[in-house]
Amino acid sequence: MSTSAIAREILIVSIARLLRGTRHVAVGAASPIPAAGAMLARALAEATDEPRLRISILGSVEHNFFTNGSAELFDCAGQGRIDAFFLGGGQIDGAGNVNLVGVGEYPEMKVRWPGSFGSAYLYFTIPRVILFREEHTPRVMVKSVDFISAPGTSAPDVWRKGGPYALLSGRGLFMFDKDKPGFRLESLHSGQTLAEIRDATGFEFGHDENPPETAPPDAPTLALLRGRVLDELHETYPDFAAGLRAAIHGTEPQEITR
Amino acid sequence: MSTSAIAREILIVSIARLLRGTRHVAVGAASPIPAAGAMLARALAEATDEPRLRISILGSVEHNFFTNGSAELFDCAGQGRIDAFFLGGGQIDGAGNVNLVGVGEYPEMKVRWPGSFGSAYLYFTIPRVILFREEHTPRVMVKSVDFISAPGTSAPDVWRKGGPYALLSGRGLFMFDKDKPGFRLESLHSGQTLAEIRDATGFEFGHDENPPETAPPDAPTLALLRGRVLDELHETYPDFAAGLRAAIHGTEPQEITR
Amino acid sequence: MQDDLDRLAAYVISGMRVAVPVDYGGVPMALTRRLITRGEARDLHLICVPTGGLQVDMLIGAGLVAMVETSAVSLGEAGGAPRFNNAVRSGEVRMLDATCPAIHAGLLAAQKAVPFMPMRGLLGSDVQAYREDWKVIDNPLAEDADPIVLIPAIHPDVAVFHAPMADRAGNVWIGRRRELAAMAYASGTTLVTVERIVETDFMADETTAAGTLPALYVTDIAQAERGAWPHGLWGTYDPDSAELRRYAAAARTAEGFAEYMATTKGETAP
Amino acid sequence: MQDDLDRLAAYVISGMRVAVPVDYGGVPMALTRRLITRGEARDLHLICVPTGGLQVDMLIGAGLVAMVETSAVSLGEAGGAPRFNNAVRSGEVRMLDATCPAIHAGLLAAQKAVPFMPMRGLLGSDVQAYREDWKVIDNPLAEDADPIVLIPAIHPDVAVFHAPMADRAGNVWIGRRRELAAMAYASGTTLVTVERIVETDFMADETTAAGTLPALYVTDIAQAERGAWPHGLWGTYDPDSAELRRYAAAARTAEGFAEYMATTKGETAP
Repeated sequence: MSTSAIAREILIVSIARLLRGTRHVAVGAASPIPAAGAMLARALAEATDEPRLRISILGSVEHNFFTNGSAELFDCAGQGRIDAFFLGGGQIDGAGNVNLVGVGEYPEMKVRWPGSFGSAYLYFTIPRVILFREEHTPRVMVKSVDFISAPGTSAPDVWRKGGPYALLSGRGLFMFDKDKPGFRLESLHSGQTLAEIRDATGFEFGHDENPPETAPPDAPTLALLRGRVLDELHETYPDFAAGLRAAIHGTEPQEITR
Repeated sequence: MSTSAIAREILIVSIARLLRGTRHVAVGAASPIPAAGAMLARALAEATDEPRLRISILGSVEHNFFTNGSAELFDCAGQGRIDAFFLGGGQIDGAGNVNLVGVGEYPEMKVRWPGSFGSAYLYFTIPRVILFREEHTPRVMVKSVDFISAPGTSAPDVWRKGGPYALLSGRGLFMFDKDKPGFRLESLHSGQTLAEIRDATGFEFGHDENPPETAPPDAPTLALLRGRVLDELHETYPDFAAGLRAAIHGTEPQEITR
Repeated sequence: MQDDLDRLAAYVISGMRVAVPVDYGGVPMALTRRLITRGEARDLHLICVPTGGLQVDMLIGAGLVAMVETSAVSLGEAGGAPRFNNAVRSGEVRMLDATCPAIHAGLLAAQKAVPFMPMRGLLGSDVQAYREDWKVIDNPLAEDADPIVLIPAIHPDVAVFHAPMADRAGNVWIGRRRELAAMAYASGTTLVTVERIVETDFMADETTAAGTLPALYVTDIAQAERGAWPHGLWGTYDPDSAELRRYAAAARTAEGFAEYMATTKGETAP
Repeated sequence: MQDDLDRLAAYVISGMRVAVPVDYGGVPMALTRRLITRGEARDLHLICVPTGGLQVDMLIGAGLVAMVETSAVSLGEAGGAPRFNNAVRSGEVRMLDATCPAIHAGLLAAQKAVPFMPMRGLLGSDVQAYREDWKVIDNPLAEDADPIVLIPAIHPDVAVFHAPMADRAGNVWIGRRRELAAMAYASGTTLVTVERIVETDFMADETTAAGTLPALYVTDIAQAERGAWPHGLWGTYDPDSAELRRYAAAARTAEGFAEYMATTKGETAP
């Protein structure tokens, strides 16, 4: 068994840190790493007397706090009752714009993705939207998205309670500064260099001269993750939990997708 | 037992006639005579192969077709799914305006009634609104209402799918002509004269030189009313049904309130 | 000694906008009497969803109300609401006369986090004429003239209601009375009294979940048996018509009202 | 021989706006396959509430769809929707790209009989930029500049969905899936397939009534066991992931799709 955190665990721990102090986190349907991060944040909050964290996992029956149909998530977000949410993005640019629609010229795009889902609303309403995409390559992290499903920032007269908070990829963690606007590299995941990350990123971003490595979890946190959190995760994402367990025990390659 | 219809039965039969051809009738909570009229209309429709009439009685558990809270009645009306409804009115004027708020100058009126309820919406949405008020005196049937809870007619550019259809009182039946706009006396209830009705009415109305008497029900209709309809009515309005039964059997005064 | 009802009542502070339910929809009368006994929360702005009854009349009679937004206030079969009618005539409370769907529309706007809801009807009524906060615009999507009323969002500070039961997680069973959920969605704080607290998790079963207001929207809960009395509670008990009539008769005068309130203890009612 | 599914399918006529549910919300796949077999209703305008899946992909693959209004179309875990993606790239179907709450808002406007619903967000997105039917106005109730988007009412001609059960009176059990009720409220015609028809009256009991779409809104019902297959039906059966993957692989080409459709009979599925 690996005694230090593996790459996926670093992502989970990073997410848990970003969720610190939140009361209600919503997670998309097929998002096991964000869900695991939220579960770890909940376990840590309970251990430290912080307010209990509520986790809504869309499409899950156990983690469903809604009874008013599929519009309730959006109503709930609009009411300010959801503090954090995750968005992916076929393309993400340096202004925090997200593209979930496709590549090329709209509407007859050369690559068509599913569509914008609720992003064009949730990005405006949820204070901490965490952009999470493991693949960190120039085709994902682009200079300018081909289609803005949801814009990173808005003019001052536009009603906006939320927006991008951080960008977490397989290479590093960036925080978003809406006044600039732009991303600033907070830390590099183990094994990454600044030069590599720059080459993989189509947009400019701020950074220290020698950005730190993403901090690994301390021993109690890692134990919590590998114990209670993995058990909880298993109920909703059995395949992912089993795979993560195998990776921790060194029975499968540890490298995450880039 | 009275073999001819008593006054309250004439009202019920008149309402049933006004509801002919409707599919869904909504009735207010404390409205036994409109409810009885609707039940009679339903029984008559069934006997003649007309489409089944649905009756929603507000506040009733048995006659409730709604599951979406107290807003659903209004949504349902807006969607065009309710064909007929009843409105009372502390004051009703010749333009079909209805006042449910009070007498005198708003807001510190010398007489305050409960308020407008849903009238300011339902009067615009339900095609056949039947104004029903047994008391027919100059203080109810006024020249001009002190407060318009809901107007009888609207300018041509105003969205309006419904409005006053008829006015039924203890003295007679009037039909509303929105093009005029105004009421026309259709028939006098038994024992009423045109002169009496004019004296009791604060507004001008159209009429024939010798208006007919409100037609009594034929024998099968009266039998249906005194049989099945009275039984159905008993489930929702036991006190009213018992009183009506007693009146039919001549064990209490037959006169209705004027 | 401070009990659960006191804990709930303490959330209500002078000047707050308080959403209250229709008389057959779960009126928190035990909590209402407690608010009156405490007498601390004054100048309340009541929002009746969409009409009011005994609760509103009592709070007005006790002098705790500055403003009432409602489509109607009455005691139903027991007649007009005497303290309400008196307070309106004397100008003691300010009225925002509405119509039922306009109140629902205002709450819906808050639920949807939008500043207004458009609404049909209303035009040409004095209900609309006297509401300076409502605005008539020309429908921006229509080619021809098409006036329509915009109802501003109603954001109650607190919603209060009584329900048959809650579970240990704080989920509340509301059945078909979805306007109670609408009140909670729109409000910053939601206080619920219930007949009983049960061990079953309402959210764990699709059948009960369908009629449940999730704990997410519920700030605090207190048990109050027969907590809607003398109003009824759907599916649980009927209104006490005799008591409503007794109140209606007593409350015709301020003295009669005071006497009634001093001698009637709701919490220990049958 | 004409059966119940044919009777339902016959309500759907070329050019109609058809509201369809999200892939976990009760997708009427048996009815969808029947529409495809019949092939009579063409040039359909699909409205996904709020996203689409296999049903949308199949109807597009069968050439029955002219326009899709949706927040997304995908096969979930099985990947992208191949016939949809292909049709969009080739311009074969016209897209009205939306975002989930905008579709809910349009249906809500129809439910409320208003011409539009205001909605926050959207501004500065290309979702909004490409929607000529949406209109940005300055909030008429605000003192300062406050742009807001108006979403026009969506009035589907017909709503179709699959549910666990209906009763003899035509009431349909929808549980928490209230977007199915929203679809029905907004639509002129509502067609429902169900796993089974039961003798209990859902409206007679407060517990079941809370999760019931009343018969008032339901035009016609047909029984179709496993009628959502290979999608799942909440509380009843899980999605058939293997079958969804099999479809996803087959439908990468028009020929593969045709072959799949010719050899897969949903109604006799396990």
